[in-house]
Amino acid sequence: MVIVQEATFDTGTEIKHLTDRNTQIGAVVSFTGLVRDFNDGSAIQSLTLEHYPGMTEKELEKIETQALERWDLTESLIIHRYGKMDLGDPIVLVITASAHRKDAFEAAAFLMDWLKTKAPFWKLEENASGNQNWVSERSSDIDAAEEWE
Amino acid sequence: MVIVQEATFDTGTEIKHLTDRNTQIGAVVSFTGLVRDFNDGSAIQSLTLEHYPGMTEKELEKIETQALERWDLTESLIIHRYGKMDLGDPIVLVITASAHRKDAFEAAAFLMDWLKTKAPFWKLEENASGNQNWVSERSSDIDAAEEWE
Amino acid sequence: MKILYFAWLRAQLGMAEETISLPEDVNNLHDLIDWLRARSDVFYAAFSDMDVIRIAVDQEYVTENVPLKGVREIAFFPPVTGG
Amino acid sequence: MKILYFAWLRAQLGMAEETISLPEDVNNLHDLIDWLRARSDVFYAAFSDMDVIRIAVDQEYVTENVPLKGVREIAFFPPVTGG
Repeated sequence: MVIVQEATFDTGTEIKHLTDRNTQIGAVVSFTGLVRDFNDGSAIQSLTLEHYPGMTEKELEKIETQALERWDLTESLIIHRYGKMDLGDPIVLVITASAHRKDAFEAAAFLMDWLKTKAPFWKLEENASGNQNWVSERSSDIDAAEEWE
Repeated sequence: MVIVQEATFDTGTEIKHLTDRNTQIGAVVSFTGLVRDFNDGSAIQSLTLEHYPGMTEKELEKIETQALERWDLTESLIIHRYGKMDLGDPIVLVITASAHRKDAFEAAAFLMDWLKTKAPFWKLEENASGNQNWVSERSSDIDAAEEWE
Repeated sequence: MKILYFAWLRAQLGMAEETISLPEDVNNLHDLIDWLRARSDVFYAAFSDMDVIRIAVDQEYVTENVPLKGVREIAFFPPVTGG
Repeated sequence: MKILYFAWLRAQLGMAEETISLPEDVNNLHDLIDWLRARSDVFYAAFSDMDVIRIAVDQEYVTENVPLKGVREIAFFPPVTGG
């Protein structure tokens, strides 16, 4: 399932909803991305996520479909937020559940790597002085995504 | 931190405790292992985990120390239960938190792979007819652990 | 046809979205980019380095030149940085 | 010296733990295993295939033969299956 929302989310609640009472699941992996206070060395006060409504959901669904084709997953969930967020707030959540841990781990890493380079979101950082900075693409993200090709 | 306990745990609560208000963390990965109803094809009713008190904690701490040396982690937690568990119950939890997702993902997968082959726990399965079966070592677990050597 | 701009491209152009009627001689994506560049210095500057611009036609990424006949929506944006 | 048995080894031997005084001619791990085997048919059978038995001396894995002088605790158990 793919959810794009402005509201925050709670990782533990989402894990519980996705996996509760499903006794086929042996392994659950979650990835939570949080707003942290330094990116490329400068102190951050808040982060705003812009996105492309419509295309965002389509891209995330394509990425999830890829994961479901490549790994044996019982459940999967992607939540990505947009709008303004404070330090420590969750931005993105990926959960994968499988009978086996290898599938759950690999699919979660894959979902994050592809999401980072394909889902149309853009980060605008604001520091304590009110300066704004559009975050640049990272070559390490491109490399990570290409490893799954 | 390493915890060996008989009581159950809640993944979401543990993630929150470990990461709340730490704004250096950009990525949190959790792995939860659950009692699932089929292992090697036979229906399971309950699972009992036996362990080696004293050595268990030492081995888990060695494994965690390895992870902290090899990856840049802000936090890490291993919880492993012993005793009798029902279907769907959590058995093991690994949480890793880092500035970067690659460290968090790799360290979590490493912790699980090493724990599977080094921590002195043994699984006894019981099926609906009351038959008991000591779970066998899996060659795929040995292979996974060796990949990190 | 609707054109969308995101992130610094939106900020630089001062525009998130516009609806245009394609001129007769604008048949494909490359024609459109040339036509946008010719509009003003601001557009010329924004579209000067196409290496830092990604393009979606009807919400699908395109990297090649494509005909615009029947297209409803084109989006121009920087490389994505979510997650 | 304390000897511990776990999992199917414990179940098969009907014993989780025992304290023994090492006989004079038992100096190392291999001597101890031979001595245990000689105790009874049950012990002989349990220690027949050492490929399926792991050994910890004072709570550290050992795979080689080691002297037993000063050792307080030895554990025999099957390959681990936790996680």
